[in-house]
Amino acid sequence: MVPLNWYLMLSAVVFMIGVFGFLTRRNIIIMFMSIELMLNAVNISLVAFSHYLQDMRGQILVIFIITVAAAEAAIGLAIIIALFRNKDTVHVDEMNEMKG
Amino acid sequence: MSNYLLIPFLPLAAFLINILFGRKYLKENSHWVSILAVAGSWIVTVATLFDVLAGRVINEDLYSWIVSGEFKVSVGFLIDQLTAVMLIVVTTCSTLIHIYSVGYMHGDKGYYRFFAYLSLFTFCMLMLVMANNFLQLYFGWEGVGLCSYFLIGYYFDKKSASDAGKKAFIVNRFGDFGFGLGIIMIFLTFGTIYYEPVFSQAKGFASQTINFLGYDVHLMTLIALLLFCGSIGKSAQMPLHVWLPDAMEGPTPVSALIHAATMVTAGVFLVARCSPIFSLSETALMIVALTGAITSLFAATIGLVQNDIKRIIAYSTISQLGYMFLAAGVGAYTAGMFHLYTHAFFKALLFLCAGSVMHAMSGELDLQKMGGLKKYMPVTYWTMLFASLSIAGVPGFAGFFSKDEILWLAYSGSSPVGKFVWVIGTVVAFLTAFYSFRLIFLTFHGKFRGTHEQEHHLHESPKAMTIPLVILCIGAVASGWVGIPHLLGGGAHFTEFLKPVLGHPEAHGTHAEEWMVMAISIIAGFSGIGLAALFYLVKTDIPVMLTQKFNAAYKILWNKYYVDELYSFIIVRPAIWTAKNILIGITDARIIEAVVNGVPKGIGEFSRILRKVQTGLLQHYAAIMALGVLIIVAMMLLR
Amino acid sequence: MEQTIMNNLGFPILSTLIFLPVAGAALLLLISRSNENLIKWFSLIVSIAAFIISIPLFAEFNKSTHLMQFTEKHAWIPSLNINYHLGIDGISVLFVLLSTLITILCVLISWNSIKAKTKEFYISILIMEGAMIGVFCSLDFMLFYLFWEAMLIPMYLLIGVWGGTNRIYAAVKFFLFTLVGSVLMLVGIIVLYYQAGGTFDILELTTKTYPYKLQLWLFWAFFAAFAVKVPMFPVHTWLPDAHTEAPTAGSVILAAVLIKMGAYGFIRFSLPLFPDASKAMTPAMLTLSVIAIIYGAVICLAQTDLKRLIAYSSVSHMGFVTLGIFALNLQGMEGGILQMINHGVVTGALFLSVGMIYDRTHTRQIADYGGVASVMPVYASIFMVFTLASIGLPATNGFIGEFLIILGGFKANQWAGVLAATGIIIGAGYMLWLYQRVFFMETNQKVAGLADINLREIITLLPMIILVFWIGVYPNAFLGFMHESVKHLLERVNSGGMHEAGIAKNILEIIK
Amino acid sequence: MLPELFFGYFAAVIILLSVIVITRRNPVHSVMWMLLLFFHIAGLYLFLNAEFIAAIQVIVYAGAILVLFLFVLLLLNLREELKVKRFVGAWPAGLFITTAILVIVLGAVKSFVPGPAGKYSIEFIKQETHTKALGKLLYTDYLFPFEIASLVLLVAIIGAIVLAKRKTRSK
Repeated sequence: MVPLNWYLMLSAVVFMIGVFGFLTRRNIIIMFMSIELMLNAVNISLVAFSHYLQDMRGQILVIFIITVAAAEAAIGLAIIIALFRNKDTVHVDEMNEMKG
Repeated sequence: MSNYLLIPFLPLAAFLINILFGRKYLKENSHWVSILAVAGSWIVTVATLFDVLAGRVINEDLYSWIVSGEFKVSVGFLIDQLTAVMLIVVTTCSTLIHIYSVGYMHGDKGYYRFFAYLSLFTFCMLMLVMANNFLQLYFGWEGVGLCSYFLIGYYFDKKSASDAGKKAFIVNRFGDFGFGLGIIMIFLTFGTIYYEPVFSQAKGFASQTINFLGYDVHLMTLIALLLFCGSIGKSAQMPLHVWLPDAMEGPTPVSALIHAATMVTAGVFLVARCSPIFSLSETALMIVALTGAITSLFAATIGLVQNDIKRIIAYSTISQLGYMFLAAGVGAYTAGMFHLYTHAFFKALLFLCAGSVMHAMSGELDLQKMGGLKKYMPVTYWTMLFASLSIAGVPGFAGFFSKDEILWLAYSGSSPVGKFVWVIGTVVAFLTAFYSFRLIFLTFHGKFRGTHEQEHHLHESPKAMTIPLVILCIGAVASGWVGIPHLLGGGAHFTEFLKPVLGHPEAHGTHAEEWMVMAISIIAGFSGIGLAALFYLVKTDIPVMLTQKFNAAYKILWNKYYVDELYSFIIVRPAIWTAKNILIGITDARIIEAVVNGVPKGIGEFSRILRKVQTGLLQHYAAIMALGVLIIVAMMLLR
Repeated sequence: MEQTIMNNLGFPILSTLIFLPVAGAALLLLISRSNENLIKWFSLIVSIAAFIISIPLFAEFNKSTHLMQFTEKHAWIPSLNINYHLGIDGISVLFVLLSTLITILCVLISWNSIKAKTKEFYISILIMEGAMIGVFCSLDFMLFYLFWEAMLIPMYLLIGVWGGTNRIYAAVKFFLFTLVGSVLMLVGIIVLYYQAGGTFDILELTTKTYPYKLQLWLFWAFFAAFAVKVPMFPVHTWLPDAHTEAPTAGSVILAAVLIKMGAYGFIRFSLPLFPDASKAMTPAMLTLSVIAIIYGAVICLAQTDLKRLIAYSSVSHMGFVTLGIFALNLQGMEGGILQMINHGVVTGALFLSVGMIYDRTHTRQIADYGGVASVMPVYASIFMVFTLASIGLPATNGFIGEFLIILGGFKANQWAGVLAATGIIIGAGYMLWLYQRVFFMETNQKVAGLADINLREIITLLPMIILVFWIGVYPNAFLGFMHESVKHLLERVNSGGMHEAGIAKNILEIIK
Repeated sequence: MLPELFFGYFAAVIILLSVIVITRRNPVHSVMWMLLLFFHIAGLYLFLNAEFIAAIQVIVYAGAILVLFLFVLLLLNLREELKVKRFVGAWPAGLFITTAILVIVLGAVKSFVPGPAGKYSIEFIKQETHTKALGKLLYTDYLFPFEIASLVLLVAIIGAIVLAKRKTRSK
């Protein structure tokens, strides 16, 4: 029997890889993929919990997360298109509209 | 017996009709409405007078005006002997002057407006004299002030006229300031502001003192003097007399009605009405007497040198009003009221005659440009001459009886300043005769000194103007006959009539003294006339010589003792200067606004530094967030 | 818990009054913005309907009791004991009526002068009306606070969007001033909530007693909110800017209703909640009032801008109001409340009038006018009526209020009465000077040939003229509403201390 | 032993693929590697007795979302992408922060204690079938959130259209 902790560790590692990708990549699409990665990491731990605690609620949550991820991807990609159209770039370090 | 309500409300109705419909519909016919209304008032007034003569005094409330806790006041009417006299004076003068105005104001573009204001004035004046409480008196008081403001500034496109109107209103406000406080003090003292209970309780407070603004003062003196403040303003006494000469900017009928016969005498009426209060304070009476005496002397001296025909009469009015206060101040309220009554006729007549002259001279006011008008306008000349004889105190004319009574009561009364004010009064009688006849001689005698065009245009005024002159002239001559003193075999009916309201002071003198006082005043009058004749008919170079010799004195008189300049220097300019430079410039801009704008500015500076943190780069924010997560997780685990 | 008189009109009149305009605003959203006439007429109808609905308040009001009337009470947030609790008494009823009347006039005056964003403008006005009525009717502190702040937003928009050249500055200043004050009040409300054991009910709170120290702190916290709104002397500087920049309707609402809220707050909250502190702070309040009266009046003498002058005159007039309130006697208080109505009518009318001529000349500089009376005689006459009411001529409403206030003020403190009376002299000075410079003297080229006011404008001003004389000639019609409520309030304030019952039979007793 | 080996394989591949996904220069390659990654995650779900989740992982994530990514990538110009730097200058800082958090979290996982077990035991699910059990729960207790989720999707659709629509200038 694989211990629950292993899944959690796997989840943590994948999550952190996602965080690293988000923090360091310049390409906004890769950053988006990093976010998907993080969501998947969370999903892994939720499904694992659900399995080990014999409770369906974790999986219910996963379904909602996937739903939100789909919505987020749609909106986010739409924003990227709009952004690319206006700025002609997909590199986040070239955008600092919000500079104070 | 409630048709007395028609007396004030007919003119009010006329005002409303004229102001609402005059401009579009009535136009040149506006005067009918007003004249009918005022004449109606006059008829009811006469009927009421007979009621009062029969001893019926009316004192009723119409409706409750203001109720706030203990403070209750109604719109109500008191018609007693004093009111009846005032009613007669007001409605008679008002009716005649309304008629006169038809001729005088003919063709003016604001015709309807003029009659509307005149009617409104009549209404307010009637409300003033008919009030049965102080607040309604105050209503009428302010109301006549307002009409005065409107009518002085009637030619509002002239700056001097609108200035004069404003000045009249504001100067009066200074007086009303005291008057209002006086009413408040009356309420706080008596718990009511109706005449009847106030006057009947007044004796009970005769020796009370109270703390007023930190000073212990005699209660009745305080109230009397506060009320007197109002009188000073309205009746143009020193030091608030400055508005009346300027008020001559208004049309002449207005000067006659408001600034001679009725409104300005309201101050005297107030003192007479409040005689139960004034009588309780010797100090207050003394101040009233001295104010009146000094004002009358002061104004008479200015009147000596002026050249503007209306201003001379205006100063004469101030001087005569001073006379009335002088009378009231020595306790001779009836004499003051008597003079008020006769003065209304001859002074209104003088103004109307002056108006007639102006009408002929196309608006010219300078005496030096007139002369010899006698042959062109005989009616005006004779009526004005009679008015001048009356004001100069020539025996038999109305002014003689009232003036004589004042002087005699001043001389013989118990007032501590009685003898002093008698001396002043006699001097003023001399001066009055002098300047009145100076005016007559310069205007009607000698050669015409105006332009050729003016001379060509000279004519007698139309009937609408001369008929009122004649009627008033009868009044100026005969109105005094109702008060011929016992000494001359008369019945002193006027005094007897008013006695129930005003009382009558005891005269402490012998018949011989009374004869002496009368003789002195007659001599003063005749010598004034004589001197004027000498200066302006016989040796016309004397005045010029005197002017040169006493140049400094002449300058002072010519500039009216520089009172206007003084006020401008110590009140008007400092107020505006303070507003501009200190309140706006320093308090508002440098202190309050500095704090108000300073706080946000400080916050702004702070955030300017703080905002450098905001790089606008997405990953910086994310990194800081991750760092935050790191710190929080570390803290939770390493705790 | 005090009892109240439930609403027995068959429909929730106060809720209707609050939400009818709001619903009207919502419906306006559905109207196409190009259909300006429909927008205007619809707003006019809504505002008139609100006014008609408010008439029963005037007619059916029970003047013989101080209790809250027409009340409605529903649980709103039960967990915090917050209720939707409405009701009016003799102090607030007149303000509700004033609000509904003023809104009609604001719609009328803006008929032609608002050309841009018409729809949004009328939406703001209607929402404003609902919030204003809400403030006067709320009997629950949270509800009150909600309306109090809700009022800010439409006003902010009115100034900031449809204002003059410097509108943004004025709008932000207005917003920040009032917000700073009301935030302090919020803190005070929450402290009260805990102090009173968890209730926001105003009627309940005003029957409790609080420790003196706490009263003092809370008094100043509430003072911050109310004094800014009034505005009292040191915090008045937002008013001239806001008035000057606001569109006519904004100025009118601001002058007629909004700044009344401050004084209303003092009467409704500060006095009954903190009677001891109020009494202790009376000297300070009287001093500030007198300073405001004289300061506001003197500063008017130097103004060159029509609206600014009237704005500063508001400072002076509101000084009278606070003087009357803090005289803490019947005449002063009733005079103060009446003067609030008067000031609403007169200053509102003055701003309406100025707006009318501004629409024609597009200048507010006094120097650009002169001789208007020759060109626009009807307008000049009407303006004269308001000028006279403003300087307190008897038979106009201004006199009744000012006289009662000075009477009350004098009773409370002689100096206060005397100094306040000087304000009346200066008041006559600046108003008549203004009138002279605008209407008299030779006709200025800039105003030559102006058309006199039209029927719509006359109708706009007519209610104000009627009120000026109605209150002036028969003030009992209005004072009658207040007697019981004011008496009750003063009993609350003076209970324990000096008793009000024997009102000055004799001044000597009071002074000695 | 077999389950551990099985898990070990999936875990190793998932981590490796994750690293590959975030380090590719060409985004298209990233997407492709991610596809593989998602299949492995689905496998892991199956291993955890969550067939339905595994199915939607493949259908929604792999089938829909990644395709969307590819579409978007096709709309953008990626020629230059191949020539420029992949990482921001301060990537070591990011590495430090993530590693630090990871170390702490991994350290903390050891002391994790699972709570009490619920009623959805493996036997129960076997008897009920996974999809049915999940569906029952979703359409009864979680109906309201489910409906909200549908609303969120609706809003997302509208939002995406509005955002991505080319602004047509009127007139």
